Amino acid sequence: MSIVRPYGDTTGDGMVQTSFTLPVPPGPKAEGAALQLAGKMGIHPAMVVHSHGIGTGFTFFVVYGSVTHLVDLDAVEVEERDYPLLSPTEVNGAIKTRLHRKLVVMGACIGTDAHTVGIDAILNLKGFAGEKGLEYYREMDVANLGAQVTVPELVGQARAARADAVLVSQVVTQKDAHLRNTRELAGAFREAMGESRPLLVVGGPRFDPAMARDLGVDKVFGRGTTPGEVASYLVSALLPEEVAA
Amino acid sequence: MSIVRPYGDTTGDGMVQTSFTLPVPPGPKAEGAALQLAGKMGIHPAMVVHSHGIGTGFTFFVVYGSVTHLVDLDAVEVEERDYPLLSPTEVNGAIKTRLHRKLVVMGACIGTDAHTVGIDAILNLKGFAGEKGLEYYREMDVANLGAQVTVPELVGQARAARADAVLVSQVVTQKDAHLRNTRELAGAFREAMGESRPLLVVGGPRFDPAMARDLGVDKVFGRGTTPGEVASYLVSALLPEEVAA
Amino acid sequence: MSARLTLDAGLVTRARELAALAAQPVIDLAGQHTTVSVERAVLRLAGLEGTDPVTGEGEIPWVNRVVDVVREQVGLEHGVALPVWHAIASGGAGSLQEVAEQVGAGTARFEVPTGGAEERAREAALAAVGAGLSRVDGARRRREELVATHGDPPRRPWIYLIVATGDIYEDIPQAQAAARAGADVIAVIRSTGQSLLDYVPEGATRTGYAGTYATQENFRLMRAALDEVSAELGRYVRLTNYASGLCMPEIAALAGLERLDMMLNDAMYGILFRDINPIRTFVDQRFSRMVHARAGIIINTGEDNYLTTADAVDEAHTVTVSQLLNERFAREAGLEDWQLGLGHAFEINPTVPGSFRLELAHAMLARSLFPDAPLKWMPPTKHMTGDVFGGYLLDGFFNLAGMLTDQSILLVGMMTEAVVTPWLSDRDLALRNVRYVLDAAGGLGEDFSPPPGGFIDTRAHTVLGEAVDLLERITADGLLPSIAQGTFGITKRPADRGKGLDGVVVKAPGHLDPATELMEAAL
Amino acid sequence: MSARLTLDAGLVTRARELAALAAQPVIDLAGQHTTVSVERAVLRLAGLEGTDPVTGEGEIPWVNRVVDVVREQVGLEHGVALPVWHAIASGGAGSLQEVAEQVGAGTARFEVPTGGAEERAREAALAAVGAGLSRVDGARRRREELVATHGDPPRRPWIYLIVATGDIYEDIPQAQAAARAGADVIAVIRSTGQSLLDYVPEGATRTGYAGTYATQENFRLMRAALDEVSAELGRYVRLTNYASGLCMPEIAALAGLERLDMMLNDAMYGILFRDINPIRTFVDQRFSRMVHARAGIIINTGEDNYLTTADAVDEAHTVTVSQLLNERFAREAGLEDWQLGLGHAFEINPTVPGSFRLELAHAMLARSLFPDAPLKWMPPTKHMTGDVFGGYLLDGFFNLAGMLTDQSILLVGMMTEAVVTPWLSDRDLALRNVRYVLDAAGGLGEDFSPPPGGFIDTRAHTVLGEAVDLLERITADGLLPSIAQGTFGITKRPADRGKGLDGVVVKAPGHLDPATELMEAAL
Ligand code: B12
Ligand code: B12
Ligand SMILES: Cc1ncc(COP(=O)(O)O)c(C=O)c1O
Ligand SMILES: Cc1ncc(COP(=O)(O)O)c(C=O)c1O
Repeated sequence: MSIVRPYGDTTGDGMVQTSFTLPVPPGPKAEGAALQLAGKMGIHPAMVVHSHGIGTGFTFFVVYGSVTHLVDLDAVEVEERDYPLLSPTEVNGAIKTRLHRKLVVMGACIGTDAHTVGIDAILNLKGFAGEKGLEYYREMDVANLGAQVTVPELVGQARAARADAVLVSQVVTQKDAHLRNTRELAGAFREAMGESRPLLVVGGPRFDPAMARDLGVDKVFGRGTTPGEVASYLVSALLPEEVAA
Repeated sequence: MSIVRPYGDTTGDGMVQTSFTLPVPPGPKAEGAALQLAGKMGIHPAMVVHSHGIGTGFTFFVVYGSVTHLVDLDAVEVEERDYPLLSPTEVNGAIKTRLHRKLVVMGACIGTDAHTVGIDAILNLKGFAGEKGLEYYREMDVANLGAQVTVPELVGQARAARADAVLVSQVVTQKDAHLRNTRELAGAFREAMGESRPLLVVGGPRFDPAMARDLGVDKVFGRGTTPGEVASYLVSALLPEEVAA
Repeated sequence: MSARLTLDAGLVTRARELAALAAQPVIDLAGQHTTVSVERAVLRLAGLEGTDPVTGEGEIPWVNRVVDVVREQVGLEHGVALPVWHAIASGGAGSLQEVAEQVGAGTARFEVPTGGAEERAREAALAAVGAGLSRVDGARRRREELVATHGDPPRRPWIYLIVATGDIYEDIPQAQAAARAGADVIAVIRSTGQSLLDYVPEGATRTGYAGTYATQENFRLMRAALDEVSAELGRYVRLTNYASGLCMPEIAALAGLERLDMMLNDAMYGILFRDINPIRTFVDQRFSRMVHARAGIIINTGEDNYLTTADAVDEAHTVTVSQLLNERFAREAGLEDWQLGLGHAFEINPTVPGSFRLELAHAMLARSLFPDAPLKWMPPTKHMTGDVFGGYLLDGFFNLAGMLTDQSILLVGMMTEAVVTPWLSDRDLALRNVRYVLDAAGGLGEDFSPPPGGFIDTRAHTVLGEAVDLLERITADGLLPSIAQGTFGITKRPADRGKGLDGVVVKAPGHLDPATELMEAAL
Repeated sequence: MSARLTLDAGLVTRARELAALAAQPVIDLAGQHTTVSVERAVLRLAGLEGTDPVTGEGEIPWVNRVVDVVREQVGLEHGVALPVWHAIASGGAGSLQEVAEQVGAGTARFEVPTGGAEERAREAALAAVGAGLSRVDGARRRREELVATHGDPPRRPWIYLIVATGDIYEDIPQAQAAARAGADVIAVIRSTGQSLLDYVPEGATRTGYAGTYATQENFRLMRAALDEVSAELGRYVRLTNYASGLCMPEIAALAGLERLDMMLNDAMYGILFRDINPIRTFVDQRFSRMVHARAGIIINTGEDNYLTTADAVDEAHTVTVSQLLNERFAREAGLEDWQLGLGHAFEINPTVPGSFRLELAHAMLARSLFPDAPLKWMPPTKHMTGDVFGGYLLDGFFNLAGMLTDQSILLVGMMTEAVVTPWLSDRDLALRNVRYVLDAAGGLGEDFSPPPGGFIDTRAHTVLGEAVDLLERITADGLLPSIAQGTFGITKRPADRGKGLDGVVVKAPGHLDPATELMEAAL
């Protein structure tokens, strides 16, 4: 069946939990406002099961109830992995036989973001979730520029190193910093190198993988990405089998 | 200003948290389904910040994001207290001077509901939240029939005692038991006593006080009700000042 | 063991002496009476199943019909066994089933046999009920085998979870999911109305409110589902239900037959929280406990409930008194210490300063007073609110206290306690909570040692002292009058009131209850 | 106190000796260098405020412009003070402000005075900077008065909360709300970019990302708001910011002037987590710590950060080593023990068996090794996930561990750690969490006594032993090479790389830093 609803304790009951703060003092009026919002969210009937004032001008609510919405599974658009997962040996083999030189990969955190643990997880030998990072791949030439690299600096280094792929991490998302920075990245590479720009890959825990086109990059990876996925993607995007055949 | 939005950390940011379970196995498709639902709830952009499988066929999600809805405080309908809060002395005084006999109050839990703590909080001497219960009111004649009283039994007893008001508690709400039972109560009293039926008051933690008319009773009290509120309401509903004047 | 306090031995001895004194008059009373449900349980053990297709929309079990008609025709003072097996032994009916059908058809004529006829009826009844008890014994042996095969949970406390959709077919996958996620014991709560039904519903049911009907078929279906998942997990997952309410003896019998593993079964819960007549309750209690003893079932008593109506600090000693009484009643009925899942609960108002340490004190008192009982510890319910975040935290501290004080069975709290009967996800989150606590803090007992004379030790002794004082008063006043005065759960229940009183019958000399007779003989 | 372990005294002594040995070369290095930021801090203490309205869109402070031009014209080897006050003393400019304006107009001509001119410039510089230090002293006295008037928090640990909207005018009401709800210390986190700015922004700011700019005006506004709420609450609410990044010395000076109460200030954080050049960092460090010592500010060190990049179990000893180094550097700069808010954190993967007991062991080691330091304990961050329920529980256990092990300052964890910078409601819920734990379990220390030789004691000694071993290696290899090898936070930082290196200058003989001179004289 392609239509489902949230499940509390019975199929089809539609039950959800939600919490939020409204900038109104606590009281019956605030509860009414919370119910109004819950109603607009499609929760019907809604129960305000808890509320308490925060300071004098705010009220926090917990609401339970049944949403009237249906979820149509057929309409779900998923960024399904459209490339095969390869082992490190297969990745190395593909690069060797199809490219005949090392694949040059450059990584960085751009903007003022100093969170390197994510990009390190993808690049460093140590890797992530039991998979070795890209530095482990014999046929890759990996440079990790670290954090707080400016976009112009990154473009310059990528050009100098003739990078095949540039991997950028963005973890801070407040005020959509990650989206802004990614767009700036894409624009700068387009402007500086046009068609000959390297493959642009961004990643970070709060990205929606479906946004690549919108952001002007080739691929977006989200939370929990493993190095093997990234390596496999690089092979499929840069060295498609047909080319080698 | 009468238009507000939920508040995360900045005025107008609209941020809310929600969690729910969908009857689909964990994976990208499930996350897509969760995002679809969040979108239908008006959360845009929505982030699935957590998901985990429950058994094989279900996935639990935590979603954060900004709702596009506006809350119009002017449109909030509140069951505002439309009677003055009286002290026990004032209540006793009003009954004495306006009724010239004791006010007869009968309380019970009906149906299969055995939760008496709520009705006891209203009726018993001990009371609730520092306020004494109705038994403390010298001018009231209170009978608490306890739990699991059938509606016919209650009608019979109320008629025999010539109750002025019947107070009924309903705590169990699964499958809307409280609403069904309340409607049955109202119907039975109407049928048995017509216009001369006692004042019907129901209460319980999951009732929406705005539902009285819909349920066919005179008044509905929700979570956190205090005995003083109930006593004050009884005076205003049964012994309005004008009548005495 | 750090979770034990060194209690004042004199006080402990005195407490048990007083409990025995207080219980004795009620035990005597139980011996002098029978009830409709005890009599129906006898027929159930003898194998009578099914409902009268005609009476009451086909919902009334044959056991009810037979007992009612026997009572009408000859009274119940001699029990149902003699008239019924006299009918069979004298050739009036070919089988128990046929007796029932005659009742249905209105052709049954019962009489109380005497002399040789009485002896024959008696033999036949004992044989028939003995066969049922053998099935109970078989179920017990089967449990022992399965535990040997699959193994017990790897650690204490056992994790106990509630399922309560009202629909056995929604309950089953939820129970299996809970077991896979770490539950050691599954309890199927009953529909709100069932405890006051004076019959046990039949068949697989899907229409309970806030709980699922306890029926023999539901027992069977759920036990089979848990056997399946036990094999899958390599850990025997236990099943619990409620031997409580007006049909307590029958449900106990069905639990024994269908291999339930634990049963909620309390000496006073029905009186206090269901307004069931005290004498009816004590009579039904004794029978049901004998069945549980025989079936190797662990009982769970209900002291936790007192703290939902009374204050958990002020009335802590009433829990201790009730545990001592439950222990006495249980031992008298043949239950062994390993079967005494005495109840208590984490119900102190969390805003009381030092509430967590008070909880530890109360939990350690119970642990130290009943060192060999598989204590069952209940989570916060009364002070849970719609603040599900705060509730999740409180449940975590409950889990911690349970682990630190070495409780045996931990009923896992739900963050939505004040909101809804548990959702699938609530149960899953609750199990994650308890898993974190047990994994992260397991072994913390090594570092936990409340000093003699310290806050915890002092508080535990205060409660024990208050319990002894209360027991003195109860032995003086009598247990039934004490219950009438609101001693437990601040709920007053006079002995001559309450539901089900009309089902109580004073036994005549020569009354036969073959089940009790066989069970007592085997003790 | 149960929260103290009896540590092997030999190991403890050896650890401190080694830390002193390891620190000495770096302290010597700090004495031999100055930095642009140290020089700017001198001008700030002397009262130079404001920005050049022309250069860089009006954002560049005068202190930067003056130091840059001095450096261009005469180099910084002698410090900025001699050339600047020579200009004033020799009548080239009427005031410090006028010097700045001449720099702005391009008319300033600096020279390094000698002989009598040098002596006059020196006197003038000492007088001007001395006036600034008197303002710092005044702020310190004012704090002491206010603490005396309003009182300190009624109990330990102090509750420390973060505010970080990016907009000082949203921060203020949120900070006040947090204080009303129980926060004892408010930290305003800085915007992501600030630490790498080589100047301190000016004015009230509303545009930070994931944090609010540290400016003198923002400091002033927030301190005033907290003074207001302190008076309302009858409890002095402390304010914290970050003396960190390329402007560490200047921010320390501003904090001293504006009566901030605590400052994040770590000997190695900038090196490891902002890739700031190690020598720049150690030079800036020493200056900023002297200012903090003078200002009566409690510093908070950043060992917690190591456990976000390195494993909290494997690398626990690196935290201890860093604490010992931070202690040594701090004492050398004149800080007293009550000012050493040494950092550590609850960052063990919660799925590691016994994780909670390991946390207790690490926390007790720190507590026992630094008995008089106001230890600052950081909540779980790395293993927080979007499961906000689980996160809320984990934060509760963090709070419990903090209380049990007698930590001094508790940075309260947020359930949304992995999701967003804290919402108003997150902070409120976090305070409810800590309040529950402190109220409900306060005093539990009485019952908590890890036995000698037990799991906790053994683990603490293991970590201490590993720390001593590592210190042996560091004294052998040198601290700078050890940092280059990735000893801390598994992050490698060579001494000749990193940001801000071009701002480091070797001092010439006769270099004048009037601030350091005055502060050292007063020690
Ligand atoms: C560790 C950490 C730090 C460390 C960083 C150390 C370092 N060298 O990286 C320190 C302590 C220094 C730090 C500092 C700050 N932090 Co921080 N920090 C975290 C923390 C606890 C964990 C992040 C992490 O390491 N995750 C583990 C890695 C493996 O996961 P990941 O990054 O998601 O990466 C995975 C995927 O996303 C993906 N991926 C990521 N990048 C890329 C790139 C490519 C190309 C690909 C293919 C894949 C990929 O693959 C990885 C493996 O699966 C988070 C909270 C949390 N629990 O998430 C906060 C957090 C990220 N920090 C935060 C903030 C605000 C800060 C500060 C700005 C605070 C301040 N104002 O001082 C500072 C300053 C940092 C700065 N200038 O950016 C916020 C961000 C809020 C937001 N959503 O905008 C968070 C969420 C905490 C919070 N709730 O406030 N932080
Ligand atoms: C105490 C309690 C019990 C006690 C009841 C003892 C007794 N004598 O009342 C015991 C242990 C016996 C019990 C049993 C059961 N309980 Co119960 N119980 C609770 C508990 C923990 C607290 C309820 C309470 O006492 N609140 C305190 C009182 C003061 O608050 P209140 O009822 O809201 O009353 C206030 C207002 O609502 C109002 N009010 C209430 N009534 C009235 C009436 C009038 C006229 C007026 C004016 C005002 C008014 O004024 C009161 C004061 O402010 C709640 C969980 C929770 N934390 O809420 C579950 C809960 C109510 N129980 C529940 C269930 C399912 C059961 C059982 C059915 C479980 C089972 N299948 O065995 C049984 C059977 C009971 C039955 N047949 O009804 C569910 C109900 C789920 C739902 N929403 O449908 C809850 C929510 C727990 C859960 N999450 O599963 N329970
Ligand atoms: C001992 C005991 N029996 C029975 C029940 C359940 O009630 P009922 O008899 O209504 O199923 C409880 C409640 O949890 C209980 O504690
Ligand atoms: C010691 C120390 N300094 C500074 C910071 C903040 O970083 P930034 O310098 O980027 O403001 C932290 C992070 O929390 C820290 O621990």
